[in-house]
Amino acid sequence: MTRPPIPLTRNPRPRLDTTGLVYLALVLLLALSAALVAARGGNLFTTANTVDLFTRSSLLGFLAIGQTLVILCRSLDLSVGYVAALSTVVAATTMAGDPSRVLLGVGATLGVAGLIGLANGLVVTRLRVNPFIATLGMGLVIKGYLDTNFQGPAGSIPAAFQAFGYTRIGVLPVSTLVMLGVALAAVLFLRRTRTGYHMYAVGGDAEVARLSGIRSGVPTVTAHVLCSVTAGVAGLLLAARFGTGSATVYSGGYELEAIAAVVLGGTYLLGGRGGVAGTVAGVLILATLDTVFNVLAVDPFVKDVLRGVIVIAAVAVYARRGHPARRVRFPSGGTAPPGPGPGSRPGPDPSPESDPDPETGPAPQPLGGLR
Amino acid sequence: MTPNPTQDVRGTGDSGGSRRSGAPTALAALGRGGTATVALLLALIFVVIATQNPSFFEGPPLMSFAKKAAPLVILAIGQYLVIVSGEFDLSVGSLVGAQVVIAARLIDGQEAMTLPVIGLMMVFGLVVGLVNGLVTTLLRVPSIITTLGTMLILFGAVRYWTGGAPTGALSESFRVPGRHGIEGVPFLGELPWALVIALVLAVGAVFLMRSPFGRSLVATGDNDVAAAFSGVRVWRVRTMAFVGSSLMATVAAILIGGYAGVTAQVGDGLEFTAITAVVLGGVVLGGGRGTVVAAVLGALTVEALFTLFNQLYLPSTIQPSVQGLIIIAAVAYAARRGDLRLPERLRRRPAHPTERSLGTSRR
Amino acid sequence: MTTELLLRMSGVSKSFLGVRVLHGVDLELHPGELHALVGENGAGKSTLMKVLAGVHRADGGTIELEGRPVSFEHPVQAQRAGVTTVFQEFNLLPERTVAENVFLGREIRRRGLVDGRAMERATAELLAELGLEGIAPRSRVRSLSVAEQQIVEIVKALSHDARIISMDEPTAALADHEVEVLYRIIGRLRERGVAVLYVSHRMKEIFDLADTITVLKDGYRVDTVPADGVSPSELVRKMVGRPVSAVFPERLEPHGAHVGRVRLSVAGGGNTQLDGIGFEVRGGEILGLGGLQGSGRTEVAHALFGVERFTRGEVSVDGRRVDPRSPRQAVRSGLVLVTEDRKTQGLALNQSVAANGRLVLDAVWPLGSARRARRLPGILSSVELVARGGHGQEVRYLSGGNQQKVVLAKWLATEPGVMVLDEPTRGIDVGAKQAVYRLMRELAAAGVAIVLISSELPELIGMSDRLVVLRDGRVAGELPGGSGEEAVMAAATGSPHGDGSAAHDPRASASAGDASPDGPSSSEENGGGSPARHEEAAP
Amino acid sequence: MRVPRVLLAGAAGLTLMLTACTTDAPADSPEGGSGAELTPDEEWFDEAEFEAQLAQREIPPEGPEDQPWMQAIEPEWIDTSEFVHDAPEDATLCFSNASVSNPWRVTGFITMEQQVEALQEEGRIGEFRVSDAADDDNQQISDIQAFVDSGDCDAIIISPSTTATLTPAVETACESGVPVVVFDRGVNTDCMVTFIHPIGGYAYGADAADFLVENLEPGSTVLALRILPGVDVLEHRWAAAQEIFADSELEVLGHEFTEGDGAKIKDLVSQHLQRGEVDGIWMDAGDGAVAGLEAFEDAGQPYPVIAGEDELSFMRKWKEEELTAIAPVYSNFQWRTPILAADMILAGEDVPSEWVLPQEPIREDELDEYLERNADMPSLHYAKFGGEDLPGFPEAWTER
Repeated sequence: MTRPPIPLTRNPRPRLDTTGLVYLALVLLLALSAALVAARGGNLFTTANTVDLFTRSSLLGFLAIGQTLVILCRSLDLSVGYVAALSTVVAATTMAGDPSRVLLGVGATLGVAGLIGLANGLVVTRLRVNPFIATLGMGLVIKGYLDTNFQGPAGSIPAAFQAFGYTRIGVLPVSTLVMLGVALAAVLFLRRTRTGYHMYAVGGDAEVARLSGIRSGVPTVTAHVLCSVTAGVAGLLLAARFGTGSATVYSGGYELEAIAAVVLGGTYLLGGRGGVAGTVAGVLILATLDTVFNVLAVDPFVKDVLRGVIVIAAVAVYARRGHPARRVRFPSGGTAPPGPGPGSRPGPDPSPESDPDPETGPAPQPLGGLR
Repeated sequence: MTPNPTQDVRGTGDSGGSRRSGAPTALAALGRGGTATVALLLALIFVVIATQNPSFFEGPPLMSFAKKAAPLVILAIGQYLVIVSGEFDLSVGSLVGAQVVIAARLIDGQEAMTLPVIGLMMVFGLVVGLVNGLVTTLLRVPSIITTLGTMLILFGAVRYWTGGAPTGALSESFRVPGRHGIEGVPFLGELPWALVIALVLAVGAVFLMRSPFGRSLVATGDNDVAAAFSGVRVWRVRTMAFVGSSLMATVAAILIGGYAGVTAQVGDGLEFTAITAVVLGGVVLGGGRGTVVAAVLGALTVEALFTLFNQLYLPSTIQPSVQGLIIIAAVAYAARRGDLRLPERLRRRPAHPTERSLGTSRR
Repeated sequence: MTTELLLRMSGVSKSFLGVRVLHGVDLELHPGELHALVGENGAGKSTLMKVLAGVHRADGGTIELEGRPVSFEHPVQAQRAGVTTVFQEFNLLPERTVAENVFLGREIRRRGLVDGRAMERATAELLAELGLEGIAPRSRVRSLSVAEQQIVEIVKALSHDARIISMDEPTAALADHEVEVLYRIIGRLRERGVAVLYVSHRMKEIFDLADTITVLKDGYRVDTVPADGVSPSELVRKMVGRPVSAVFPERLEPHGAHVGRVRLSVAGGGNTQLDGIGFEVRGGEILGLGGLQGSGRTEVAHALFGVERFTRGEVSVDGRRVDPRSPRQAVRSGLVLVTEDRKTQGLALNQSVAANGRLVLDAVWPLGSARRARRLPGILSSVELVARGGHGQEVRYLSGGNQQKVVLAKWLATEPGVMVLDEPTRGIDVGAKQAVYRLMRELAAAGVAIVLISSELPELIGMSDRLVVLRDGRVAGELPGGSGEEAVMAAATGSPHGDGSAAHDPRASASAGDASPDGPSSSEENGGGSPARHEEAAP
Repeated sequence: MRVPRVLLAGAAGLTLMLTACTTDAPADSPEGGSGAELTPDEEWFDEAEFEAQLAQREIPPEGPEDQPWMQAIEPEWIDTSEFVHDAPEDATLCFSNASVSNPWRVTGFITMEQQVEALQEEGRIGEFRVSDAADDDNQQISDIQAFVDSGDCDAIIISPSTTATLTPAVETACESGVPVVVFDRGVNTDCMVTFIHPIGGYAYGADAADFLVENLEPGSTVLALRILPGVDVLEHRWAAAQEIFADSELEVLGHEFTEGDGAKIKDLVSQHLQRGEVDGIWMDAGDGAVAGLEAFEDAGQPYPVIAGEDELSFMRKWKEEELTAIAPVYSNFQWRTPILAADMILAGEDVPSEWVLPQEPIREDELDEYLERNADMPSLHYAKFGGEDLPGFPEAWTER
């Protein structure tokens, strides 16, 4: 038996990472949808449909981008829908229809949202409350506040700011551009700041992060603050579109949809893996589905069914791909055991775990196995 | 899978000093799983209710409370099974709604259909539980996503089937378990069937948790790798837990439908109430800790809290806020006390060959 | 080697939970020196390294770095001072790239932003300095081999501009040819004036590399000697400090019905990690399964236990062909595995002693578990379990040794015919070790067939009646009980017998050992093991 | 671990203050399960509108008597000739629906679809496109925008999910030059060609409250059951009731939000019954009225005087138990009108600029008649759905 001479070199093989896969899925979905719509005698890419698609994606986009950061830190935020609802109210009452108060309104909204995020983050990190409970509880607290104090529309958004909700450049609504801007900022944040790097570390392995001198609270709290702030931006968008503050928008189930978009975008629910680029694709996939359902006039209840099925199926596909890459020391067919033993059964290995993973590299090398 | 907070991981050395010197065993056992805490909280709430409304503890009002609380108790038992095995079930609210609507539509007021339809509901519950369980264990979809998906599917499918609003009607006999009881019991007046059923199920659950299956389930929630190495068929016990949860939701649906009949909103939001109840009982999200009795007490506490809010004439709009604060406070308190600390999740090393393959062992 | 002193540790003491694990240890390091730290497992090597690394704080004693007293409260402080450590467990994020891991926690920034390119460049430079252009700074750690991950750890240490690097068994997971790369890296480090504190069990490496050797035993420093002033056998004597056989209990008079019969036989077993595995174990016999870490010992155990099963070859327990596809099936066939990692694989830490003890019964024989569990109290007392809270105590509050006893009790409750013990004494104190040894002897005497996997050569040799040594997933040789450590190491490393300290090129020796990978023993067993059916009743 | 404890206490205290402080300001909210407050919330009470609606109840509507959906109260006819469509059989009607999330909307939507089919068969309209926003305001804004952008719609019908928030979207639709018809809940603009609605929430709430005042002894107790806060049509009902109860000698025990959930209603009523007598029930919508009544049965107490809705399970219960009851009506037949209005607009016929449909409660004397008319209909169906003359009757409603 001979060994390859230089064990440490390998051919880097181009391989599709998860984000690439999500975008591929998006393209396939678009193609399939276009074909489906065309078969019904329609056109998916009319201005109307395209605008519709983008508009749908911007709101969910804001919420999902923030949620991505939180999930990367191995946390969760179930309060974003409530924060968005509160934000519409704060924005509308602060602006009170006065164009000169737009900046103040935006500032106040994002400030309030940020404070809620701070509270979420501190409850999760300092009080060590499971994020599921912490943010669910926070959501209930906000809901109570809204229900008690705002029965119906509150305040008013000046026309100048309503433009955020309605203006568009070509087929691209301004809100989508802002969403993409926020996404870009988030990507830069994750790729170009230490806190961003540390989010992956804390979510990936808190102990490694700690040993590397990272205070695990900081990235987590930051993620929660940013998540609430993006929820605040979503609230601003809603307020701009409504022209007023609407306390009841929390009933939209945004938080679960945002989590679905994040997971659909290939971010690992237990943290440390994934990114905002994938999330944007996840958002676009959900928005495409909605648009197509709309164009095809699918019953609203069937939409829910299809959404449920698609989210489960997509995550199941990732789960399959996410198999730990086991290095293969001996090909599964096997070097025939010495001597024709009566029980030797060379042949394809039926168990999926031990299938050689074609992505791990060229030909099975007799490198040290995983310990 | 629970998104565990990451900050509780101890040093790599196994000598972090977590040993506690022997507290009196009886006390420790009582406090374990937070049963004492939630019992105390429940007692406190009952005391406040009693001061507000002394007649609350005369038979009938108490029985009426029990009748109302029974479905949540049953849901909490089901949710407990899933949570203690380390997973979530978000689909129970939708399932309750779906079951009531199915019952109304299929029974459509005919007494003769009652039993067959109840049987069918059980089968449906079983199927939903199997799907939740198998998708989570075999396809390795995080349970929060799986059950979120089934929640959407059930919600949409049932409404699609009935055109958006429930149709049909429940039969009188269907409504008996949820609405009526054994008449003429001294002092209590009427002993609601719902209470009887909840008690039977609670006692059954206590015995289940003391059975080999129950112990395997808790061990799986605590450390699924160790459980798998010990011969536990992890996929199987977890799937059974999901089936248990769905069956409990079905029973709860029979009681809720019986209690108040069919309305379009039946079951909305029950999943979160049930999770709240279980967590309030000190059962740890992430699995492996907490008792079924504590979960039942948690459910009673939540219902008592709602009753108290009412007694205090607390505006119904502010109730969610108080509810939110109480659950955060309760979990924070539990996390602060050592005995309820989240299980010390050992570092998962993806590089370790056995962890993955066994942790999700699927034969 | 310069004479100027880089590090002086003097009188370092450390206790855990009242148990003293370091007693006033002194250690000195000079620039460019390779200082080997040797001793048995549990001698305090790792603790000493962790004190130096700032993971643990010493209870007593001083550490001086270049004459200035220092006290590291956190690994980061140590790293900033130029003292870095490559732990046995990798501290890497598998989902991040090599460069990101190397600079984790102190990312290079330019104008406030992290400069990923600069980090990649710096990583590439570090790799190039070590002559390791093969690893791309942008590849994800997940996609690297264990050896490469080890190298990333070293590069990470280097990137701190380290003046002292401690390495805890860096070759444990490496194959020979990879060890050679490590030699080269260490050579370069020393050229740069870096002092290396090196923990290893492999004599050959120690004598290949070390300038100075410090021997620890039971938390005391026994001696510090120049490497060329001591022979391997002298060194072993210093480490062990007693005749090997004395610490292990005597064999007991066999009395079980199964004594002498073949209870486990494996022939031609293989999967993606293993090939041509063959051996047999008789009732009353303890078979030692030796080999370096990563040689496939644990994989054999897992294959037998149905975790990562054999896809080729055959296994028989008490003469019956078995093909366990899950631990459950293995247990049902009478074969149990005491896993190597107690906490992640052995115990549900939040459950009580009693619950853990009957877990296997509950899982495998749910109907009969109550009846079988009646034996449990007796078993727990026979393993000498000390649990202050009684059997209701949660196992996480037990010491390592007592936890291990719970694991053993859990398996004994199944009355196994074949017991595979993977590192049964790792991380437990001397008293508990003795208890485990005695228990093994008693079980063997009662006719149980035992397979012992251990990294501690004295233990392996002292306890086993026969040794099978693995190398790179194959059987490298079979040795009689009581063989010398050198012989076992030779088989495990593939080097020829004799004095391994000779300035031999490890490459050459490795290929020499490869010439006949499986030796005659395994093919012999292949013929004899499986077809012969012993029509025996189940245990 | 002192810090977290302090933090927790602080956070809890702060949040409680935050949530509680504004409730103290009585001007802001008509809170109080305690029932003391009977001043309608200014935000929701428009005295003039209240008076106007009460008056409209008495005005005989114009239009065919056997087709209440074509009747209009004090219509102001406007010319729609600018919207005439050359080939109405090819005209596309686009309908942005808030949702079909409750039985009232389900019933109405079926009626609407049947009306569409009828007109399509007559060749009076062409395609009918629907988008359903599932109660999501933002979604509905997008839906309307999509209709506008597509340029295919010859008329846009909107049933807004919320009044205020949909205003900008409706304005956008108007600006596109396509005739816009709004019905059910209104919007804060009058840019649409016609706004179709029954008399309104004040009239509904007043019908119910007046009935209770008339049928209960002075000093009797009334419990108000409401669905949700913040929905204008519902808030108007309650505001009108508050106004009327304030002038009466009835004691309002409190008002509770039930989300229309039967279990919650039954529980709340049971609890009130434990604490004392309840003589009357006022509901802002009939959902779960039967569950509320069952609470009385189960507690062994006499049935209250109750104001429910024209939902069939309630009406059947009313008949069975011979209750003293009224079924206020929020005319479900209004779902037909927008289609007919669109048809008229595309034909260039005049339509009322604000099309106020009649809204008459069902009283005891009409109970049998309506029960008979709807004998085949399922529960959770609305008696005044007005689709008896449509071709799909009755299968479309019974077999939904």
